[in-house]
Amino acid sequence: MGYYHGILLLVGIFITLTLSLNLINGFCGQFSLGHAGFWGAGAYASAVYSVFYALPLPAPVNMLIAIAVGFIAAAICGLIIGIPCLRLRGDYLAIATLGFGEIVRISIMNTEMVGGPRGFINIPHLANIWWVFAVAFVIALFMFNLKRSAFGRAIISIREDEIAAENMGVNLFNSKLFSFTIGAGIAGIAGALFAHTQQFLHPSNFNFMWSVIILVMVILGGQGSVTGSIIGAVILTIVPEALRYAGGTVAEWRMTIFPVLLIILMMAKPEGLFGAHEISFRKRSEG
Amino acid sequence: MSQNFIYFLWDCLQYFINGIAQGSLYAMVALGYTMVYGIIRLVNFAHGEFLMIGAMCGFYALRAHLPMPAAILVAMLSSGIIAIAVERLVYRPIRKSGRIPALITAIGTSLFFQYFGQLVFGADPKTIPPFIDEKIYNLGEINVSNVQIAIFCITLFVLLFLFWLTHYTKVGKAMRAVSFNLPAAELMGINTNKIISFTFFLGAALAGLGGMLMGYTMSVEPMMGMNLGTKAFVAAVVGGIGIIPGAALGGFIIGIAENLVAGLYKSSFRDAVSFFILILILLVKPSGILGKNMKEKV
Amino acid sequence: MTQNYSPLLSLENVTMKFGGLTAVNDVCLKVFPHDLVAVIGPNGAGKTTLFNTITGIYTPTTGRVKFSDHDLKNTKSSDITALGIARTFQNIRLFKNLTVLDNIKLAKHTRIHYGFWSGIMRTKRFKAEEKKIEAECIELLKLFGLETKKDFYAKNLAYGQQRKLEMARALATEPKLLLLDEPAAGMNPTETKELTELIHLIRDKFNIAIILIEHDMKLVMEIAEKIFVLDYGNLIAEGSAKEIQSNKRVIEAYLGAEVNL
Amino acid sequence: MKLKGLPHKFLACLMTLIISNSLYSAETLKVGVVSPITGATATFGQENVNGIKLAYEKIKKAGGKKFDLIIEDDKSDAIESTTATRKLINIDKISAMIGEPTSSLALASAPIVQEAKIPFITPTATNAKVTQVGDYISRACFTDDFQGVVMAKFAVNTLKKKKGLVLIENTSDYSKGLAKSFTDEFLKMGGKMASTEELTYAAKDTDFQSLMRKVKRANPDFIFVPGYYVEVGLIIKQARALGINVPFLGGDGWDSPKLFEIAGPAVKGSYISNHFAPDDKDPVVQNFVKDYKKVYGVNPGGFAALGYDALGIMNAAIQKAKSTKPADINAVLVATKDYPGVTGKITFDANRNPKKAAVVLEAKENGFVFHSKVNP
Repeated sequence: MGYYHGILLLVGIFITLTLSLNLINGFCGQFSLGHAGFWGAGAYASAVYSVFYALPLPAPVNMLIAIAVGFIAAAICGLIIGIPCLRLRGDYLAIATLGFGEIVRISIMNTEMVGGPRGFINIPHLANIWWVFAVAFVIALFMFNLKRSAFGRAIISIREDEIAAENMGVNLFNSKLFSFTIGAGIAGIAGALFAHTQQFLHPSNFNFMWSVIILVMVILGGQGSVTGSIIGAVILTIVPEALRYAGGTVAEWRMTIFPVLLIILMMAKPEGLFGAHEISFRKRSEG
Repeated sequence: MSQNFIYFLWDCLQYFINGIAQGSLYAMVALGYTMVYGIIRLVNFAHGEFLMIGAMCGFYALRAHLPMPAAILVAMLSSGIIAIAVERLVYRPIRKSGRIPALITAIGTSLFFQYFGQLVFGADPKTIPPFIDEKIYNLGEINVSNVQIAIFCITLFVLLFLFWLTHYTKVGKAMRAVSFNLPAAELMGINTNKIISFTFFLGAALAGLGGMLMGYTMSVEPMMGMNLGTKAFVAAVVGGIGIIPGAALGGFIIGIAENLVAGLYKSSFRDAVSFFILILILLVKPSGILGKNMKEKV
Repeated sequence: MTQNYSPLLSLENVTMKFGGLTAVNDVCLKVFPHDLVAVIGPNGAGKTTLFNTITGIYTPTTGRVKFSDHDLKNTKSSDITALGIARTFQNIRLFKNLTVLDNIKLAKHTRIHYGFWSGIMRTKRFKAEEKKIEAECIELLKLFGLETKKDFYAKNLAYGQQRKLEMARALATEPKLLLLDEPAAGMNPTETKELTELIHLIRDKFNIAIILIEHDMKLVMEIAEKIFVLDYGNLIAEGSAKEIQSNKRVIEAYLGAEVNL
Repeated sequence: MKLKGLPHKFLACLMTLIISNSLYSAETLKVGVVSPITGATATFGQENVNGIKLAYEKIKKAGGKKFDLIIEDDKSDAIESTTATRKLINIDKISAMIGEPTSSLALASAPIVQEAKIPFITPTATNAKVTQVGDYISRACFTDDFQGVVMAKFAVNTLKKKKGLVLIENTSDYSKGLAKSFTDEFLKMGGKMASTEELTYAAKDTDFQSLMRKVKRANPDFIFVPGYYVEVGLIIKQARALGINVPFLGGDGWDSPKLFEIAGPAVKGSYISNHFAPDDKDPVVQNFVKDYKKVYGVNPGGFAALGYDALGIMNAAIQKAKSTKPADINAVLVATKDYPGVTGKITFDANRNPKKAAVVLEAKENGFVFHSKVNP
């Protein structure tokens, strides 16, 4: 696998991941700092399936099963964490989900079956870049259509004003739990694709830092914007790589430049590049 | 009773004591967290990094042959000054943009200092000697060190000091006013920006102090702030965020629980236990043990 | 006024306490279909709290709220909306970053019957239903003179228009009872006059009951068929505009207040 | 979604534009390095890179075939590590690579290098699985298994102690592997374990009192702690404070001056196995130590020495290879014999693991001194 190929692959996986977090954070307005935990849960669960329990079926069928396993495992995690935690708001939910992400990572580190801290090796190469982008495409379509249906509108209204949303007949808890569970599940799908393209999993990829990076992708693109998420994922996968080429000092300091850019973005455009809008050629009167 | 069971009881007692000592340190860091949250409702993710910078500066002060008390002072001042600078340059401009941008900014600041620290101070862990000569007292099966006792006493002293400050001084009363209602405090003629800066300074100085006291068990390295910071935040939330005695209580609870789990079960679950407690407390009483319930006005 | 049919809404000895504070104390009142009533009282009398207990934001400490035949105890706010109570808020709670049209469409939430996958797959049924809803919403916007603003973000509307939009949104939930919390607040006399007509129109066109909280006594006296007066959480008087104007306790309660009865 | 239709080439062009200055510039031979300069394991990575850079300066002065050295940071992160490796291979077109110093990340990037057929040498990844990835993967250090055997022999034959205890860092494969090979050899040689319970701790633990209580009750003759110096320092310090006075034994993870900063004189009387000893009288070692001190101001540790040797071995292969093709370089590399490194005379076995001597160091008041050499 070439370098560009590798990066393009990551772009695809991060598009799916960013969309999944956008459902929770951008659409529903719930703040999650443990998204890498769902990603990791899906990745490890699907890899466990294809390494230890794979059925004697053709590779694409097994990949579909692996994706389903990743989705279900992560969605169950989302449900387990969502039922108690979604009663919390804002900062509290952020910290609770952060804690959950850490618990997932620590559990992986302590599971010998999946390689513990050494990492999970020899995962079969079931997926490729076409899989990754086909899934990203389907998920993006899903998000677009969700946004334009009654369910999507209900979820978005929660972000805008919980009390008014409830007053419109939106069941707050169910809608929140729905977006949290499905968002987690989609992150699990991204995890399954990640596991079966990289063929190697390491607990360090599912730590807090990566949760933050995914969140920043969502925020950069604009919370609630599907096209924004895609652009956010593309930019934030490519820019840190591009900084490698900026030459001596910059390359050395790229990890300090990234947070500075982030802070500047927050100061200049806290709603992200696109806000909740979609990129479109149709004109919209904005009063 | 079998010998093993007696050992078990002794062990529990020992872990409990160790937990109080460790909890004292968490409490010290949590105090800063809680004060800042109380005053501007910001989860200051960079608080752990203030601690790291303070401890680093203290380390270099010691290396320059300053005596320990002077080094502690250096640590507290440098933490405090960095905190004021961060508040001025980063948090203040973002304050009006809403909570999520503020939280992201805080995370960005935290990451910045971590990587900045790795490049400037080097990634290798540095050791700070204990601030007093360590002596260990054996009481039966229990060991208590004078450092542990001293840390506990210092934390108690800090708590009393903060109580006095917030209740009996002008600046402390102003702090309480700002935390109760910022715009109203402003209308009453309180210079809120000054009070916020002061709160950051005070909180960070305590973190710097905590960083220096930690020398007895931990080494100082640029990434230390993240873990410590989140634990202190957890402690603050568990106790009831924004409430000073709550932070201390939370610190002790987390410290004790961690030591019990690490001692009796597996130390690799040490970090998981604090989050577990957090989730548990938030379920039972979202405002924390000492917190008051608040409902949004409709 | 006596009616021999059953009340739409009835509060039976409703008390609402917050810690030591009693915001609503032992209130009984009945509202019948097609009623247009007002709740008045000085600031802090518990009017909004009363609305909040009716719409399920608070559960009354003691007493019962009944709507038609349903006891609203333990009924979620969202389910109460589905039963047919809608409201506006004192401090306008629009979905500011959504368009005017989306604000109204959202209110149709409980009246939508296509399934989740129908929406995702954009089936015929989804399209038909969305089309129907959109037409209804635009119809409603026309009534409030907002149809030209349908693609504006709610936050970009003028204040008076925001109040109107909130009313339109409440109506879109297809309620049997509409609660209006200070609909005329911040409006100029011309707008208030328009509002008066609008409220009458709404009641007759949609055949619903309306309860309003209002400080503008002129408006209240003009349109309310029955007035309930709250003071410190107690219901101190009820009756027609005339009866209330001459009620001693009411005058006492308002004494020193800026309102001229 | 427009991106799906985006042809591969477009992205490639875009990136080429950004990076054109460094691309395809000249046909010089390139050697890539991936190391954690930031992140959780940066402390190893930074020292490792120091050693590599020192070796590079020396090679440049010596003349012969020239090559460029390209160093990439991987933030101690597996994704970054694989991406950086791909970048080196596809963009920089490296002909040889000095790999990740830690085993887990070396395992992440080794398959990529193997697939591209680029000779890869990791300075310090001691886990046995690394070189099993394929015939292009080799290492400069001995494996964990060997160290365990060395220390077991040392305990039984030199120290004459037969009742041991092992403390394992359960979050580290290195620690577990070392503990296992030590225990196997020790029991085979007639040693006994002082406790049937497996005693473990975790990375970043700071308080070992509970563990030390169990140790004290077991009352062993010596304690083997195959861990890293930060935790080990605290363990020794807290053990001594509780009156545990038996010697501690360890592996190369202890090798840092920080150990003495953390534990102070309590370390005295402990023994470790290591790759090299700075006070080894061998002139190769002495020259290296002198040069290193001149540039960095401190004594080199094992990560620096092995980084230095890794590039040295690779350079020797490059110089001897009949062309600059990676396959030719690898052919020479895997046949490395008697390379005079600062970590001993290095000869690769059939699995590209070096056969070389380990040194046993003894801890004095404020540092390790050379004690003896143990040949394989």
